[in-house]
Amino acid sequence: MTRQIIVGALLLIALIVFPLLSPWSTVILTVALCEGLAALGILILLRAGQVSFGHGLFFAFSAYVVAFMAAAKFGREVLLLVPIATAASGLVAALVGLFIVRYRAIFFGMLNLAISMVFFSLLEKLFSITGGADGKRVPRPTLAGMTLERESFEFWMFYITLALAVIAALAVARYLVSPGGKALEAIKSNETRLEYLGVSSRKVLYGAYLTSGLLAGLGGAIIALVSGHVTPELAYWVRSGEFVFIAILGGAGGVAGPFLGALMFQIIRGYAAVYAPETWHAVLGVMLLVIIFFAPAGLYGLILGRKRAGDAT
Amino acid sequence: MIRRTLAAAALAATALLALPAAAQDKPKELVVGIATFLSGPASVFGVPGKNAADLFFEEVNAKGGILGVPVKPVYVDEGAGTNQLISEYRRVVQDQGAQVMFGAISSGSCNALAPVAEDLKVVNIMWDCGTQTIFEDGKWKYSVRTQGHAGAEMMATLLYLMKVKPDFKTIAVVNQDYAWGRESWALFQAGLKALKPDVKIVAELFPKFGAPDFSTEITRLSALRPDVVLSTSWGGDLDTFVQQAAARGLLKQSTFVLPLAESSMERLGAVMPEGVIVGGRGDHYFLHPKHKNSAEMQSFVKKYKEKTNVYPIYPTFHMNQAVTGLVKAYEKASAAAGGKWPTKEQVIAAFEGLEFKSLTGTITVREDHQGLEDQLLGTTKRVPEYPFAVYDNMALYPGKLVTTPVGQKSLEWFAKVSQDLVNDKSIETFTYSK
Amino acid sequence: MSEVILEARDLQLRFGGVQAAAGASLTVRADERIAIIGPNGAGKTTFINLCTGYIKPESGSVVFAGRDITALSPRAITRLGIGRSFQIPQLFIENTVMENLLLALSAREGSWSPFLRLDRHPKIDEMWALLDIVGLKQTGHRIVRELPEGMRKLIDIAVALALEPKLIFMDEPTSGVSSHEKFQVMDTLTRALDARATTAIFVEHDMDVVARYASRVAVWSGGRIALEGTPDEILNHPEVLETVIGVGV
Amino acid sequence: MPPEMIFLAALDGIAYGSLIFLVAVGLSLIFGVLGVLNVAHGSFYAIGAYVAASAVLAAGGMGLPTWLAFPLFLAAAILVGVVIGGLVEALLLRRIYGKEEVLQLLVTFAVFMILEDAQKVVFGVRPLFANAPMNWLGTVEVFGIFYTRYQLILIPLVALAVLVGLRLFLRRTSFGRAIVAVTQDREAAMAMGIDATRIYLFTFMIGASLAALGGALSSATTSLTPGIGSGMIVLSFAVAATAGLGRIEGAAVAALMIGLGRSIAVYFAPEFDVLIPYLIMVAVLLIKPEGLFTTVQTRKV
Repeated sequence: MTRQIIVGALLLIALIVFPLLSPWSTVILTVALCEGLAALGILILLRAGQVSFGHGLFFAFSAYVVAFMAAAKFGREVLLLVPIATAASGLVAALVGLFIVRYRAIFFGMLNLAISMVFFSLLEKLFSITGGADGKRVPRPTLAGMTLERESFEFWMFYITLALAVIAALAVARYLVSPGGKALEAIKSNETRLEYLGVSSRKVLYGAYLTSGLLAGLGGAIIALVSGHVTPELAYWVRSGEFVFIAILGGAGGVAGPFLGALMFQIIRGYAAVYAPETWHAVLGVMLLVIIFFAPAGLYGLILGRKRAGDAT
Repeated sequence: MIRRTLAAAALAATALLALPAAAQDKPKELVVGIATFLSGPASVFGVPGKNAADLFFEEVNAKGGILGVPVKPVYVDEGAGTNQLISEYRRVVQDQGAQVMFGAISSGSCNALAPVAEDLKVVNIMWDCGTQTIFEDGKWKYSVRTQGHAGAEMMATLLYLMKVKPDFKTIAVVNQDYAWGRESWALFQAGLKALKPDVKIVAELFPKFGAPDFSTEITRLSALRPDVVLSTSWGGDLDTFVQQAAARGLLKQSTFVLPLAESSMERLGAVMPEGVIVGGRGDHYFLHPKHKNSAEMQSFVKKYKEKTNVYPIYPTFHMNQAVTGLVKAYEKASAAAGGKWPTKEQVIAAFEGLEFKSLTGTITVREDHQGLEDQLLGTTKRVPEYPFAVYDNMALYPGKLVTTPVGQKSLEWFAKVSQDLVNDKSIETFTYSK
Repeated sequence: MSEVILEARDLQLRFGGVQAAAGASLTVRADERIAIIGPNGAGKTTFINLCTGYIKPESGSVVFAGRDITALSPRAITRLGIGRSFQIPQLFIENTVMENLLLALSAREGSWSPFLRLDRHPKIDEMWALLDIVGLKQTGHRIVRELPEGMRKLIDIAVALALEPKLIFMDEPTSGVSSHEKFQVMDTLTRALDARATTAIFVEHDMDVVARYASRVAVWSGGRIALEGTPDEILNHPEVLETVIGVGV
Repeated sequence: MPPEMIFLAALDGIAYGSLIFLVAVGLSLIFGVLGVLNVAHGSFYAIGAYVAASAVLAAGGMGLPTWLAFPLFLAAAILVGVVIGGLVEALLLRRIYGKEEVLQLLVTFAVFMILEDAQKVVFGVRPLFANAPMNWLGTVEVFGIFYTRYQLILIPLVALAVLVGLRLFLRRTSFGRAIVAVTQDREAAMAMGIDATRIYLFTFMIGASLAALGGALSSATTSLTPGIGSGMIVLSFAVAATAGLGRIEGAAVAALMIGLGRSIAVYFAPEFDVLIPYLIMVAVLLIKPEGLFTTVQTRKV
């Protein structure tokens, strides 16, 4: 337990300090935090033994909500856009979750994928509304009423995102040790017994799904703001696969894992983009194999010295 | 704790922001970041673009670089997705210190990168993207385009079709389902309505980008028998479409208008029949009737072929224009600044009104940062010298003639295009010769 | 005589060409401890599965405390007050023993607040007490996966008891327990059941256990009850000796 | 829309559905036996296509007769399936059976990322096609419309042959029956002395070969570009999941549904043709959560 807190705190301090030393990194770090938030959502589902290859749906949905609102006359304010867009993704998760919690394992993963691909296709098809494959520009909104230049906007967005990520991570950590969170592990290990406790595994999973949708939505809303552009690619299945990748890379053992994974992912991708611009996918693929075969508990597990995912709770 | 840290961070950031811009001494090297597709279907343009850039920068450096400063190209993969592209773009500027960026191929990327370039205050050359809206709907101080736009391309295509096949009655369109496919059709359609209001549009098909199969579309077109089939598709999509259409006799049945076919001609080889209207997003063609025998062209085609085993296609010419334009702008800016290394703002200012020779003609960058580029169209012909079709019955449209005037919007300009343009005196015509 | 708590009437079910239930009927009163005996494949576990909603009969009905539960889900039936343990223990094997019990406790109490830590449940002491009754207090912090089968069987029962059911089905509660410990285990279980006034129905192979702890015995054969009666009557019945216990054993 | 147009649309749909079937049935077979959903399946399709196209182009360059393309397709498919498929199974997948499903999925996801780039490095990014086999077979005229014999007759025939061949193989040969036994009850099959390691390896090779065969056949009709695999994988997921994972005949029906649905959509609602596979999948799974052709099994307690 204490080691986890130390890991989390060190990560946090590094994140607080790094942008001050290297201003160009703020956006990349913010992007990493956003992906970390989505991967945190994946982590929750992983606790229940479920994997979604479609969380790009929630990520992209809130990003487009931000894009549409920021382009419209109203809602050009970060403090308004982020909660509204996140809630919108939560609403979608609430709807999709109604039937998706009936499915398990491969079907759970594939249905998520199918639904996100429907959304992806719609974003591409409805050219006149969504801008098609080229996406939509997101004009920079005000932050707490202030119109900021790029650099200070990015600067503040990073720290806001960091604060939100810390809050989200702590809340999720709390949720995972609550009866509902522990019941998720029960879904993974024995759903029959859960039913024979009189507990609806669907309800338990629904709560988790909703939370994970909200987290992905939060990440998507912020990424739309900092990159200033949204494209359907945010909903593509490979992107959703990356969230799972990040969750496993970081390790599903603790809430700091996804953020550790997301940072690592950005670092690898950054280096690969410089040194192997034509084969950076392969570099990531090899990295993923190495993690799965030699450190299944992910980076987080490596740091904590644990061998198996799920040992740390 | 967090609050105090934030306060400290804010102070530090303000300190960073307050740093004065570095004095404009000659740098050791000029880093040029190039956004191009290195993965995904559009790498059929991106990789030739990169290969050409390597060649051109080698040449520039062999001559001592720009104003004596060697140039170092750095590549960014556009295929990684827009959001990733934006952060890579920033990294190249902020971390690797690029002073000039080439961004990009896709119009979507250009739209996304233009505001980023403004924010970063970096010279951004839109080296290949075509959307006309970028300078018509927005003002971008730091971005320029060293080639024509979709409006000029579609106008020239329309004029050429009106010239060689004035009496067609029905048309169908099969475009890729993304901004380029949609926008190019909107423009073409607007002009068509003005020039030939009685033409019937029998089908508007927008198959998915990267579709592997057009059988159903071809069946539909075979049944509808339109006089003209327009497709602004490119790359693998165009190859597949032409191949499947040719196999099923559709190319004989309708006149095909393929404004981007120049980039597919060599690959399509014997599949491409005679009589298809083709273009190459500008006047780019390695067999350009006026420039094919110039020393520069011959040397480029030879070097490019040695390096890649194929003939150069239009993105390589666009890359040439971007590199040449950059060199000329730096020279012009430096001359204006009394021989000193120019600031980015001076370079941008030098671009306005800049005129320079490309491999296939002359490019003029207008005051709105839009390039004027001639447009070459032709009809395919099979000749013994090449195992693929070549242009015949060519028409060269001056950039000024077919480009929407400054301050006007292309869609509106197309809607009032007049018949006179079809046979304007400034249009040169050529037939194929060895 | 106390009131009837469970009544299964003429349950029928075929699967895979086997008549798993062929008119199975049983009436259970609140103060009873019923042992179900019979050869393998007689339909004993199927009967439990039918009564707890795991599978649905083709015809027949199950009435619990005056309510028809035939079509209800295991979840709904559990909530009405029927608990069960399994032939193969069904536990959350990656969790600790205490977490298994606490989840049952949370289910019973409906305590699902995300602000509550499971391991700080206000009624955790009750669970420690329960664990003590089944003699497994020392295993509370162990991960279930690491425990031997016999202990898991008891934990499985403890989890069912944590729900405080009115009626509990136990599928071979002593099957993983060494023979010299069986009586001890059954003694503690019986104490726990008595303390909660829980009705119990258990499948059992050990006739000594049946003789000592059952108030009534039902002999299963071919998907239905072939015989029922007091342990004395049944265990001395010649037919039972032959089919269930095996002559000469 | 006149009725003959529906008929014509159906012809396109059958050709398209047949191709998807070839890829999806391999995915389904692998899942049925190994219990692994192979995300890299689309890469086998793509590599099969590239190898076949390169082989056909090379053969054409040497002046060999065009009909040789057809045995070359088969050879390319088997080569890709056995070599690459075999390596993936033996070196990677074999080490994670019995681990969490998520990890198995991710291993194949990693393989997908690596193969995507490998394919780019080996075959380049230039669109590649080898249409000689398609043109060699010529066209047929139906209601005044020309169809290539290749798409209208050959591909559906190959799909049919694969369907019938797989059925016979699984039911009539001892190896096939061993595969079925593993599909139905892994533990029981192993208890009966079936060598699961060998079954897994061969099944994976067969599945990968089928995907590669689909790719090989498509190489004559379509341009090969980077990324063709990632589109195909989602489509074959949709088919396999609609049918019920592991169902071979079901995959044929689902592939046909998706093929027909798509081509009819091109006529009635061209805006929605890309949505058809997903909509069919979601609709089917809403009604039958385990897929059209799967019966629900309960866990023994």
